[in-house]
Amino acid sequence: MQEPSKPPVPVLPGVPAQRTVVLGQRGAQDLDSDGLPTEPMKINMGPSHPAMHGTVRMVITVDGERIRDADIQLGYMHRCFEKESEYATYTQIFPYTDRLNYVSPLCNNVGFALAVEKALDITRKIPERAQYIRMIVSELSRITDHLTCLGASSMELGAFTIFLWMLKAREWLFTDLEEVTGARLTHSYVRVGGVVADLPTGWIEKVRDRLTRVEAVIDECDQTISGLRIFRDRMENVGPFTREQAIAWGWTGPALRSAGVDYDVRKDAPYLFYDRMEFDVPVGDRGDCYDRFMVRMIEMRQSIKIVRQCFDQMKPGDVIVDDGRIALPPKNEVYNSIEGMINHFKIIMDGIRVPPGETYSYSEGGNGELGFFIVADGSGRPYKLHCRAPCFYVLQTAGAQIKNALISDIVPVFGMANYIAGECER
Amino acid sequence: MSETVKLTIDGREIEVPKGTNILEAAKKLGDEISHFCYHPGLSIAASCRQCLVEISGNPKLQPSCQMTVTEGMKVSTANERVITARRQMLEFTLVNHPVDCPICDKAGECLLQRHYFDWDRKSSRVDMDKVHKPKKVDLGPTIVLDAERCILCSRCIRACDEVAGVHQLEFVNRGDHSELTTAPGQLLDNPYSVNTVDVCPVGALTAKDFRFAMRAWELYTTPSVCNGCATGCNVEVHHAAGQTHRLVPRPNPDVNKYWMCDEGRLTYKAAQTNRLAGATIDGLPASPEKAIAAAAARLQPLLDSERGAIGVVFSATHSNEDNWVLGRLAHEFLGLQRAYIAARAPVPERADKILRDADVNPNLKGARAVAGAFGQSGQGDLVALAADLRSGKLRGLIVLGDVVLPDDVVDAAARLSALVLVTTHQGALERAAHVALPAAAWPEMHGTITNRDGRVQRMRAAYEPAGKALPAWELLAKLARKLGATMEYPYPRAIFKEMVEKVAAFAGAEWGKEAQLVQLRFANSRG
Amino acid sequence: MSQKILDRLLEKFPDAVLSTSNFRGDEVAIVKRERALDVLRFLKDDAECLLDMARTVTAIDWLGRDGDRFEMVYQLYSITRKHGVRIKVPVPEDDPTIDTCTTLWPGMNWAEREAWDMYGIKFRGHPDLRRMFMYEEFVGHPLRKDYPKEKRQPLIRREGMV
Amino acid sequence: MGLEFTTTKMADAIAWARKFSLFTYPFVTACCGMEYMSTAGPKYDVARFGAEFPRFSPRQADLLFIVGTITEKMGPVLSRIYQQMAEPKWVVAFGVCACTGGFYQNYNTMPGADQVVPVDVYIPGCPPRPEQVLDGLIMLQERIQKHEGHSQVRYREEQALANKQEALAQIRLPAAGK
Repeated sequence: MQEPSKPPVPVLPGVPAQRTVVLGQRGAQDLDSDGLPTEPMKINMGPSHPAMHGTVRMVITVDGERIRDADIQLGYMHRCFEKESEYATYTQIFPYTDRLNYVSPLCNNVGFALAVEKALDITRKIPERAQYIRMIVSELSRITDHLTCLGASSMELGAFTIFLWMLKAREWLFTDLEEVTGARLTHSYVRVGGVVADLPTGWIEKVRDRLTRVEAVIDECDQTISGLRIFRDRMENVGPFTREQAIAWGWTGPALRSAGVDYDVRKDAPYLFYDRMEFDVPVGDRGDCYDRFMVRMIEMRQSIKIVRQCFDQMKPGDVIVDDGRIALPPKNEVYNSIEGMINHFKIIMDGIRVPPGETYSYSEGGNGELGFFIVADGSGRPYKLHCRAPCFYVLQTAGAQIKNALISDIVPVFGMANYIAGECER
Repeated sequence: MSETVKLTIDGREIEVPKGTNILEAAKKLGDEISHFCYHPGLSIAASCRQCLVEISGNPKLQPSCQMTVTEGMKVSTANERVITARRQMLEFTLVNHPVDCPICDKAGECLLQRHYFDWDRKSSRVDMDKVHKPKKVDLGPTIVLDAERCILCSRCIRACDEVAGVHQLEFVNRGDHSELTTAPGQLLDNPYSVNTVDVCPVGALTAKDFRFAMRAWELYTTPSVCNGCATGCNVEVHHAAGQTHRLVPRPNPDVNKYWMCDEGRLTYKAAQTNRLAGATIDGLPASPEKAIAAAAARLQPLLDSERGAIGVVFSATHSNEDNWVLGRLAHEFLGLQRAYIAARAPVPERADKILRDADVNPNLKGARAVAGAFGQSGQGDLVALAADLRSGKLRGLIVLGDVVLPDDVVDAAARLSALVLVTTHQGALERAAHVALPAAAWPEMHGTITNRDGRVQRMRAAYEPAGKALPAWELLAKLARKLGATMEYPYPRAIFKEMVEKVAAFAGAEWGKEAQLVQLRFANSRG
Repeated sequence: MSQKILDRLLEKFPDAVLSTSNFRGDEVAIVKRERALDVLRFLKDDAECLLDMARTVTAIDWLGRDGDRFEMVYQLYSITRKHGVRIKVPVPEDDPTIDTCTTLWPGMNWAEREAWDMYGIKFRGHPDLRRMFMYEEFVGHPLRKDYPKEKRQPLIRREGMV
Repeated sequence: MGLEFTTTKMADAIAWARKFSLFTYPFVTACCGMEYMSTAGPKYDVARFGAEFPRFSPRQADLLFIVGTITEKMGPVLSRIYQQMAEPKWVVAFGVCACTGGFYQNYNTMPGADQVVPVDVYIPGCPPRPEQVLDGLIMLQERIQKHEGHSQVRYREEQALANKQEALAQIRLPAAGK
């Protein structure tokens, strides 16, 4: 079988089509002078360090301004997601998935729901509207993820304005998502078999209008920073990775696409209704930090495109599967009849019984392929639940990327790896 | 049981012994037929009509618990007709059942909940008031009845008749006003009364000890053995947060069938009250390492001068492993000669033909076997120990287990030049001891005990030992190392293997599999 | 979809493959520990399979089950061919060692370190097999089924907080 | 009396000044960091309460915001950072994980940051809404004004002890009979 053909990357305002070395840029080699004899020195960065967003610790060996060796140490944020999951019902695990990649919680919710539904073999039975809603919220969530990632890393590079602008847009989306889910950040909105509740009335129109304003913010930021010389000096040719390296090291998501591989789960193994959507998968050609930045920038626009298509396509209907073993009965039955009470009780206390078997299900999270490997033993909780965290694999190459680079390069490399402690260390 | 019968259940052929009923035969095939009144340990009532199945050639549906299999019988347990019947029976059962699950002790392990969820899941069609009955009937010292929840399966009545052998429960009235009750002025007070709670498929009968104390689904279960007497009933320890909340019998056809006595159910209380939490030197708290060093220092001079005057006390309340390590320490390494076996005095009046035994030590036979393996007759009991203490024959003593002695004997023991105690509980002797080391109680340790029939049964650790306690074998091994002996056991199984090879009485004993810690809500076996 | 991978395996390694199955569209092959590395190398290099990306490597602890206690799970995928397979390798409790697969997929470096940290499975030939998440003072392997969920091993506490 | 009057009033004035010029050190570990961003961000502007200036070195900060889960591995780091801060200092536990461990009760998460450092104000929520955070901040300011911050209390006690010893030293009589 051959690869499905992808449309070319759209050229955007503010982004020069071909990259030229900006005049006046000082190559890193200019900083090494023979006049200053240096000796290797071990420096400990983190686990709580301004240049590290998140709690990663690096023991770097520097020779003058150059990093000769870097040892990245994790575990300061290991919250034992997998152990907790072995002691919780499938429904109780959703809150934990919220806190995996807490910048795009709904992507995790959806990913986990899909995994359990695959194990239950009810993927086909999910109501259409529920699937559309899942796509909408996870795409919105993806936008908040990228806004935070780009905003925070711009701030770390000194562009505080971009941070404030993008945070403003993120606040809008939080407010909208809050109207749907009831929570600003940790939503726990998706359930096995559907979603908790339907979209509130008038929400779609509001969000349509909101999206145009978000788009404006994105354009604004794009035009402000993408061509900015200082910014490009910091990002271009920093931490480059080739296509082969990226694949071998298990990269996925924006990082992998920046290295020129057009692997996107939404295209290559379409789940929900992504096969009905028309959107582009941006790819970079150098795999440096600037490419990763731009890929995310473009992805946000593509996500907005997807959300709009969902709005156009979706029709009224149920939002959760009609199955007494999975969906809770209506509340008045629960409170007034023993039948409803027992039904509710069994689902809540014993959990949704998943037949024995092992399944691996994956979806496109904010950082790339988010996979859940479920070992079910027929009871209401997973016997084992393993989470394939995308940035876990992207981060482990950070050491190699900053080798022989300058200390200042750590910041963009880590910013673009988008290290999310909760997801990476689970 | 030689001759067998062939039949087909849902198209699958199976061969079972003659006289088996269809329900059991189906269970062998792995598909469960829902039932309320049937219990494998009790006689057949066939009153709940929940287990109806279709037998080809038989116009009416038949209760599978009552029908014994016949040659060439064709049974279908889950066709449309059968399931409809099941649903109808369930609907009738639920008509007058109160909406109690949130406050019901059985919730989470309730057969009614389970069968409704597995088979029915239809909403109620009844819109009139339910029939109300007394909610809190005090049936006796151990049991409270909620008559509304009762589904009239009569399991409890049969349990009293057939297990305890006394007829104390009966139904009165008829129709939806039928009620479970005792005879006027009578109480449900037989020594096996709490078994009625186990067999009750719903929350009608609740044990006063467990009532409203803990939610069933939050408990974790660990298979173990009751330490109440020499019978060694197999039990499940139900515990949460390092505390036992109840013991329930674990079916074992050779020992306790499906039952255990009320007294045995309460043995967990003793195991978690008045415990010795930390090591003491001369009554003052100390770190385990210091205490063990002090014990060795106390014993060393005696070992050098008058080895013959040191005695060891094996324990009939500790596991075979603990006794074995003590034996090796005392006889193999220190070459001591005086051995005693501490056992609680028998209680003849509690003995009966059912389960309860006069000997209230869980492991007397095991302790004797171990002592015997080291050439100790094992006849030196507490009386001999008391005599030797009084007469001053003994100068030093290593005691395993919490031993209860008369006051004057304790005073005599206090005058010894070395009294080292490895015990689970506080007590007079513990206060008199020079060094007392805290040992893990039976729900906290892996090990084996030997019951009255010489059956070696496995106990499993349910949770971490209380306070700073350690398994006794570990403490004794550390003490042995302090005294220069080489004794290394990575885990109790190593001791067991060694012991099984050396001790004839334990030949062929099995250690058994490690059990996973499962919360009851996820253990599909119950409810 | 990727049944042909299993077929290739069966014809190439009839002795090494213990069993193959397909559950909910996931193709699984259980492979002998001795030949595991050969099988994986074949799957990576073979022109028809070309499983160039390893998604994740993890272990399962089957405490109390008959047979080997642990099981390594390799989730493989081919970016170019768009198909995947799961390889499972039983690992006994008394000798929990297995050849590292970092020689084939360097990206599995941390994943194997995690498996070592969480399950105590040693990887022969791993570049640096340190604990991934837990601290060096930590005793035991927390994701094993016999490790209590709330058994903490504090490094530091305020006075009066023990 | 007059002296006391002026000193107490002086102390109040200093407390007033302190409570509106808090230099925060955000010890951000987890999800709550997102809400911390929002709190510091344009919509809920924490600058309105005089705590807008995050210092990324504990030595320049006097308010430690423990934002997110504290793990056993992180414990020593946290206590060290606390020790590096200059007196007087205040600690806020931001989010239920920092308060009690929240719904992470397992082998690596610490049941509350107060296992390692003293905490003045607990802000529950998973994560707390920015409004909640601002409320907590105001609470802290009130405590500061009332001299109830843990380091303020500690300082007072030390002073009292020192004065007492001083007094004792003065009334001690010369040893007689020698």
